[in-house]
Amino acid sequence: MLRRLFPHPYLTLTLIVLWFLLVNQIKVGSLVMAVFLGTILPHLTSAWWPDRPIIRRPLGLLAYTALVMWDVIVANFQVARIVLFMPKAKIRSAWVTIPLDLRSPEAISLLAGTITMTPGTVSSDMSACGKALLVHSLHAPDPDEVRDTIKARYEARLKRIFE
Amino acid sequence: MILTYALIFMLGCIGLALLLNLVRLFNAPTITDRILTLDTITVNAIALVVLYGVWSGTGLYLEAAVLLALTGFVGTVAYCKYILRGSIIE
Amino acid sequence: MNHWIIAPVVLPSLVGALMIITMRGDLLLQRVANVAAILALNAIALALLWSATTHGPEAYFLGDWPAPFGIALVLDRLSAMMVALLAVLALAVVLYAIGSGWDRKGAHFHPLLQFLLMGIAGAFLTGDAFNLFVFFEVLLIASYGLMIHGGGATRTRAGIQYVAFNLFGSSLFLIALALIYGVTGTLNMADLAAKLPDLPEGDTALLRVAAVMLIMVFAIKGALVPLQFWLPGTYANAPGVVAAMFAVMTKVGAYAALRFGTLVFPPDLPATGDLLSSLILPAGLVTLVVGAVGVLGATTLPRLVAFGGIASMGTAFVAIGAFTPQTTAAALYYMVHSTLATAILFLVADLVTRRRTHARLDDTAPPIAQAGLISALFLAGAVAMAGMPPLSGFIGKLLILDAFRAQTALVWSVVLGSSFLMILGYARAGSRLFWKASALEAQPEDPRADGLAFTATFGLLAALVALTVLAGPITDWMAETARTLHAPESYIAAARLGQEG
Amino acid sequence: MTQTFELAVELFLAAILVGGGIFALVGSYGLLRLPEPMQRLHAPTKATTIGVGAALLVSALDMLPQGGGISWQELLITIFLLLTAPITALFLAKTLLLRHEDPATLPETGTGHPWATLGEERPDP
Amino acid sequence: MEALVASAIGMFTAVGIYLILRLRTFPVILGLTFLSYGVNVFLFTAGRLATNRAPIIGTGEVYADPLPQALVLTAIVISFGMTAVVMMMAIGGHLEAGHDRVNMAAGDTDTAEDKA
Amino acid sequence: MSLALIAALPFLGALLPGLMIRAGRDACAAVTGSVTLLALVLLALNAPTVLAGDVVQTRIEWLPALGLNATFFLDGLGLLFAGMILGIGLLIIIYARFYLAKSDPMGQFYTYLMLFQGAMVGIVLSDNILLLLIFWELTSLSSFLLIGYWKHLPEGRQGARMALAVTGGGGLALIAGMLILGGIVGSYDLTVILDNKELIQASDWYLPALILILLGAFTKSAQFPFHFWLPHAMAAPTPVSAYLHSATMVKAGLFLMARLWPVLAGTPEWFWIVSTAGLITMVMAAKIAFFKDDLKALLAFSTVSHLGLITMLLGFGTKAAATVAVFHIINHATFKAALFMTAGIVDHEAHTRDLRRLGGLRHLMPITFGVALLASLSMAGIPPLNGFLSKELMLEEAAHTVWITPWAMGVLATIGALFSVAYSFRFLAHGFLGPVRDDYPHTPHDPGPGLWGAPAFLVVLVLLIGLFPMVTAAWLVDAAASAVTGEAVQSKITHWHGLEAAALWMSLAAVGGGLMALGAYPRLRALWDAAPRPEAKRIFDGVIEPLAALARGLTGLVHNGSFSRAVGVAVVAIAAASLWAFRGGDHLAGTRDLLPVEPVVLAVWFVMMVAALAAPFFHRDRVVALVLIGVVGLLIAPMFALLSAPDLALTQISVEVVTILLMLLALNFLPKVTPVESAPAHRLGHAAIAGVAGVGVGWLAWSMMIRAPAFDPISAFHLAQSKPGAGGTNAVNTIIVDFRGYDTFGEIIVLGIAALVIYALSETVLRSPSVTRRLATFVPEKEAGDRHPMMLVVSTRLLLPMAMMVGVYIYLRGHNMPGGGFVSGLVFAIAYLMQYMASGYVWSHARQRYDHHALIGWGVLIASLAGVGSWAFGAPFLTSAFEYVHLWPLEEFELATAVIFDLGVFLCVLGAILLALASLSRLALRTGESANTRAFDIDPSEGGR
Ligand code: NA
Ligand code: NA
Repeated sequence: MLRRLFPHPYLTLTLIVLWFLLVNQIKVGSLVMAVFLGTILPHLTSAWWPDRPIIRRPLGLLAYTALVMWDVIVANFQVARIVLFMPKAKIRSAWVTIPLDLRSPEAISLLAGTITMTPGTVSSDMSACGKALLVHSLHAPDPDEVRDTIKARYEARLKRIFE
Repeated sequence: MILTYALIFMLGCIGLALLLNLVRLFNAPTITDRILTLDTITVNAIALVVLYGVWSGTGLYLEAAVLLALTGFVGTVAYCKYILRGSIIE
Repeated sequence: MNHWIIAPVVLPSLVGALMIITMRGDLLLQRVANVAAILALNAIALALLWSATTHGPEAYFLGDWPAPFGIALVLDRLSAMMVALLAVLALAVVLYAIGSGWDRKGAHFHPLLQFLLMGIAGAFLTGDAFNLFVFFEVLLIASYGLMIHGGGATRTRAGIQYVAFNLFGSSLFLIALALIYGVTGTLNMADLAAKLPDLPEGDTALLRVAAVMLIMVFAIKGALVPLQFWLPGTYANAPGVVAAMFAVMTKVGAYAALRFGTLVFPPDLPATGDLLSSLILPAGLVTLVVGAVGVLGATTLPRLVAFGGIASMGTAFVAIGAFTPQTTAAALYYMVHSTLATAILFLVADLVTRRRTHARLDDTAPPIAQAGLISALFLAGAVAMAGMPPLSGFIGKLLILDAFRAQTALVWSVVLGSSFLMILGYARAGSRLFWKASALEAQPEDPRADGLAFTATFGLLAALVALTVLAGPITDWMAETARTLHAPESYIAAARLGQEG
Repeated sequence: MTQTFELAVELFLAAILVGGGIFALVGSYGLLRLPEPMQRLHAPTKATTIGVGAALLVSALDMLPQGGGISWQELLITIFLLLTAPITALFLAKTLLLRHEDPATLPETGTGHPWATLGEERPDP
Repeated sequence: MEALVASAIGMFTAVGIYLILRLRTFPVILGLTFLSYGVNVFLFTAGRLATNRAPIIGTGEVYADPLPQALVLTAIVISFGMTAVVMMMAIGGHLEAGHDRVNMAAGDTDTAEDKA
Repeated sequence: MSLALIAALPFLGALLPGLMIRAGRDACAAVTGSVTLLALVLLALNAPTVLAGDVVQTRIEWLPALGLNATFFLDGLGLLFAGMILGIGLLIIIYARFYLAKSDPMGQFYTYLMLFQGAMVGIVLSDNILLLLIFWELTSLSSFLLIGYWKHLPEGRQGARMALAVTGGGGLALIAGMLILGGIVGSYDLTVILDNKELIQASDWYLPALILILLGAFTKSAQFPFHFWLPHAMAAPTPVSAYLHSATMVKAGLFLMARLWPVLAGTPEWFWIVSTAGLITMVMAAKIAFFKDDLKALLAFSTVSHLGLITMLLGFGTKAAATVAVFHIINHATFKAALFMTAGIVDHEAHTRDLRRLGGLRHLMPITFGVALLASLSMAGIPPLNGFLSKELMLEEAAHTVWITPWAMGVLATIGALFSVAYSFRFLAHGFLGPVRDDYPHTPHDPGPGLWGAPAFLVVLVLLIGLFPMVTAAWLVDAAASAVTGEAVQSKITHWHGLEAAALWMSLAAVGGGLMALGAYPRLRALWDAAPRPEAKRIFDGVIEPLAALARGLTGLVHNGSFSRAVGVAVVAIAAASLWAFRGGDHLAGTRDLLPVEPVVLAVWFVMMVAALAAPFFHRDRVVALVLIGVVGLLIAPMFALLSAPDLALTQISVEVVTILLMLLALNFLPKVTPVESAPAHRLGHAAIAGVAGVGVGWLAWSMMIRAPAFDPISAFHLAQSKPGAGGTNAVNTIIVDFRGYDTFGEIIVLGIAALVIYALSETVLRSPSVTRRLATFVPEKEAGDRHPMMLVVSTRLLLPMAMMVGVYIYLRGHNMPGGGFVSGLVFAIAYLMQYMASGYVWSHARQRYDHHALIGWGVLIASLAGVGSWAFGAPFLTSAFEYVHLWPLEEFELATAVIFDLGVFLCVLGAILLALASLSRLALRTGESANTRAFDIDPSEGGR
């Protein structure tokens, strides 16, 4: 019953929070609306999200987000440096294959997104079996290091959160 | 006051960035570069709208930024999908 | 407030919407609904005609906002007449479409027809310049759908030209409206009429440009030279029954030109003066010639009829362009006549082409089934279009010639010379279609009954006959209508500018 | 709110704006400067996003010095951008892979399957 | 600012017309889109230009003219619908005829390529 | 009333043959004949009054404002003609019954004949010249049908068209002439006009009117130089020729000249034009007739000649001459109708009308010969037959008329008479005399009385009038001539005018000369054949065919199907007219303070301008063109935002992306590049046109912006009433959903219809076999291996509800803040599009719960009902209401009916866009692509978890 009412409870929660962000005010009316939309919209769209993803550690997700945010800001400066000052000839771009241990589509997507948002790397493709990511690194004198960092810093955490 | 100058600075940066985008738009070596430039222009436009909101002291233009973010994404994906598959909805 | 004024707009929109929601898969139901709705439209139109005749102009304030701030519809004799004409034509068209099975050849014929009616009626009734644009668009987009109804390479490609050219025209319309609002700050036509005499000197140039552009827009709709290029391809390639319905669409352009030329930019307005007539009148004459030459030179039957339509628009615009009560009265009569006559000929062309393998005139095809009836209809239609007696075309022509005592030589020689070309053209076409064919071996072909289609065509012919026989009272009525058009005080008063409620 | 706080906030916001402006510029400059198509992909998808992020942050907080509250809608926009930028980059990269990259320069997937973009279409079972 | 807007209107119009004068459907449709940009902005300028005076009651003392804005909204929507239709017709024409030429042969009969 | 009935009877009768033909040919003819007889009887009842010198009138108001009324009058002239038309008509009906073959559709024939008869009767009875015009043109029309009756004969069709062209064209001139005449007098009533001779002849418009009217009369009566059509009209069945070309139609021109004789004749212009034309026609046609081998052609040219004779007499302008003209009209009708019928009998029996193949018929068909003999002797002017009487009178008048020189007229008239004698005798000699031949196509015999009865009756008249003119004809001539001349005429017709009469000698010369000419026929014929002469048909064809070809060429040249031509011409015309209009008015200097420009705005402007300008240069690569248009469209949005139009910015952004998606979808089915097809000069010209348009429109915008509006804009009301009156603080939104909600109502319907049209077209296209073939061979370019990348699908799962939420937000706040149902609908649509893009059409659509059509329908319905609902409160369509509601524990909120209307907008927009895109996507399915059953292609969790 509850499952039918809230096909994606995390989505419902997210939407409620987002509604408050959107209306930018805390009122009873807003809450009523937020709950209403949080209930109705996942329903409306659940047909296109047939399976419910498993999140084992929701709080870990928050911590992961904070980590990524930090990485984003810090690493942006590195990219800025490369773009602005590094001589073109010295830029060592490289393709890196990231073999995946993750299996959940949501987790892999999150990993790929993380890779892209952390500067210097872009997730560019996935293997036709879904078990490897192709990452392009802007400046990677040592491609293996890139792969190891990603697997250790991000994938491992995501694995804990999702699987 | 200082905020105003900073605002002008950033607006100037965005303006300059747009001009750089324009250059890239025309000497783009690949179609991907053109799409990428369009995407960049969209993002710069979002910044512009947001900053204009700050400048004018109203929040009237934030929805425009929301929509730009949403539609910029959809548009860019559609262009790419076209390059990748020909049919964007298949 | 007389809610019936908006009925010609609301009724089709409701019926059209209901057709989409509930009758999408059921052609029979759509047919019944469409005929019923059009019958109702006829009744409403008749009532409105009666009301406009007995009570004079009456406004309908949408949303209860006073003019000029909201949108007002204005029912006057002219708008009532045009709506009635529309309703009559629509009835014939829908019956023909059902009888000939045209409505089966593609999706959504019936709702599109309803929306077309809505658009045209809205354009006739509105008293607001921008709203006129909106309803132009409604009628246009419905017409796009109807034009390409049934598909096929040539029709679709002709449709592209039609749509693209009209989009160009819509852009022009918007520029003109922008100028009008930008200069005057209002969009209500009665309000414009009230304000424009006081327009400051320094703004007249822009207003004149706006007036010219508006007229050009209407000229596109009315296929006035040099904006007529779209018409032959469009009408000749549209399904015959749709082309017949389109006969009234060109009149929307004529109507609008008449409305604006008498209400908003009357000849005595200092800013514009005789601007409109010095454009429309010569253009009308050239249009007439172009149409007549086209009739003589047409290579296919539908194109022949289409050029006949152009010629008739030329004639109508000649009469409209003079902007005197007498010429306007003649124009009104001629507009009604030519709508019916053009429609008849398009239906006849359809009756013919559906029975032949091709529509070319230079290439004889075997005799068609029911040639007798069809050739009689063709004769009647051609007689009407060429302005020969005894049908109303002749009366219309006489009225126009009689009204043009001032510019006799030019107008008369163009009108009569064009008639000559058209007589030649129709005679050639008719003799090739119906006489020459009889020299060939008749093909064993199933005689098509088409009862309803014939009924519809003959119905239109009957309307034409009525227009002829009752020419006296009708022209009296039209003379009075023309008088009120040229003395628009009652129209402006009906708009109750600035008065609440 | 004290004067100092206001000034501090203003200074902070000004710094954010200056930094954001520079990042925005860097993104567009990188798009112009970097020689290889894949390299160019890096600059704008991220640097420019940071620039917008800065603008959004300022917009969210700019009422603080005047005693206003925080505007939260900007956070929503940021979330939108964070959600969408990787997808944009992915698709752009895929177009480059398909059209401009020499498959020989790509590493193996290590799974025995090709990269999805370059592989054969897999018929749906 | 007025000069910028006016020149932009002029540019959109000119580009639009030039593209409309091309011989294939696609550029013609692009041209119509450009033309509608120009025209929509033109209509917008009928209310004259103003910055930071959005016609939201309560956000200021003086407001920009809201009426042309409303009219432009209508115009944008309509031109969108029209563009969609003509686009579909362009596809239909191309698929049926095998080419995407705009011009028809004199007399509206299909050109030789159509038959092929 | 009875006059109107006489005119109407034939028309009513025209309806009967079609109905009666099923009862048989006899019944059909009988009914037709009875109607004619009835009309004749009615006419006869009126005759005593007319002969007593009175005029019978009937008046029915038809179009009094124009002066066109169904007024009829009967005087002597009318009586004469009406009698002739109905009388000979009756004979023709009888004759035709026996003449027409079984295979000829007789009902049709009688219908046409009665139409024609009615038109003729109408002409001669009209008391209104506009009414006369109507009948006049009707004769052209109905004769067109009659001449072309044998549709399978090309000569029939061509002859009919020639006749219509000439007489119809003349009719048009007549219209102008009559209108001028009416204009001079101030009335179109004939009786009034006939009373205004001085007024008319003093008018400056007299000569134009005269020429135009004579053009009508001459063409109808086949006068030089319009004589050429008549012989070609002989392709008609002989009854038609007998009727139209002896007694009736061709006489309509004469009738008209006679009718207007009192007011038009008597001036030098009249004399010179009319008598000259008549004289030339008489002589020339008589000469031609002499050399014609076809019996009917001979008779036709003879008819032309006699018409010329009568015309000439009318042209003299004297009372005496006019009287003779009237007399000859009667005589000609009798003998010529008889002769035509005779020719028809010969044709019917011998299956040829060629004089070279005839001869000797006297022995084979004595009755026919007898009829022919009397009639042709009368035609030759041999005493005592009626033709002789009028010819003598004619010659006498001619002898006394001064035309260039005192004797010229007399000499030429005699020459005419000479040829008349010659061809009449040739008709007899070559047709009937001589030995019986054995090579007739068909051996002829006298037919039954059904065929010879009618001509025999006429010949009896020929004889009787000839013998007893004063008893049989003078009263009618007097009555008619009195009507023509407007004075009482008392004619004295005798056979002998004395030796001093010039006519006697002229006649003798004519007869002698005629016989000599016949004797010298072979030699004259050789001369004739050797002489080059213009062939009328070739000249006519030489004029009309090139005219038609020219028309075809011109039309093809002007309407050549070129779209760019159409637009180019339109742009130039609009620009020129606008410039002209602008220069005709005043535009004073600016009155407004202009806005300053910030550098960043300049940068945005620059990017926008350059991107737009680039489009013409880069447009051949269509994707690039789309990117450019994307840039321009995108940058317009911040410009709207900057210029205080947040609603426009929102709309522009969302419409733009949907447009781009649509175009990308479309481009998939279109060529990817535009080839170079126009020459550089062409492109330069187009650029010039475009440049003019751009500069013009830009200049207009500038001119408008620098000046304040001349009057206070009505939007002041909207701003003032937005909150108190419409219940919303967003004035743009209150205008859209309330003040001008009716516009929006139309607008959403446009959008809805657009989707319906797209759907209908996709249906049609999909059904087309050629399209199916083409789509099946659709080979895309190099393609990526995955269609639905997982990451896109996953992020869409989050973004879809988020976007919808934004859509709801924008919808709800629209009344007070930027937004509203329209943008909201677009946002929802974009959200769905995202879903469609991510997982494909089939997969996503299968999970779509709402039918797109229904969404549109409901949208329109809700918007309509929101409008109609106000009727319940007695308020007009779309009247809104709003109320602030306080509902614990909620804060106070507003309920507005405008929101319901906006819901209609929302649904319609959403449904329209989805339906349009679904239609396009269905095309893609036909390219042979398979449908996916899963949301994304690569599922790493497969077998992994
Ligand atoms: Na609107
Ligand atoms: Na647009």
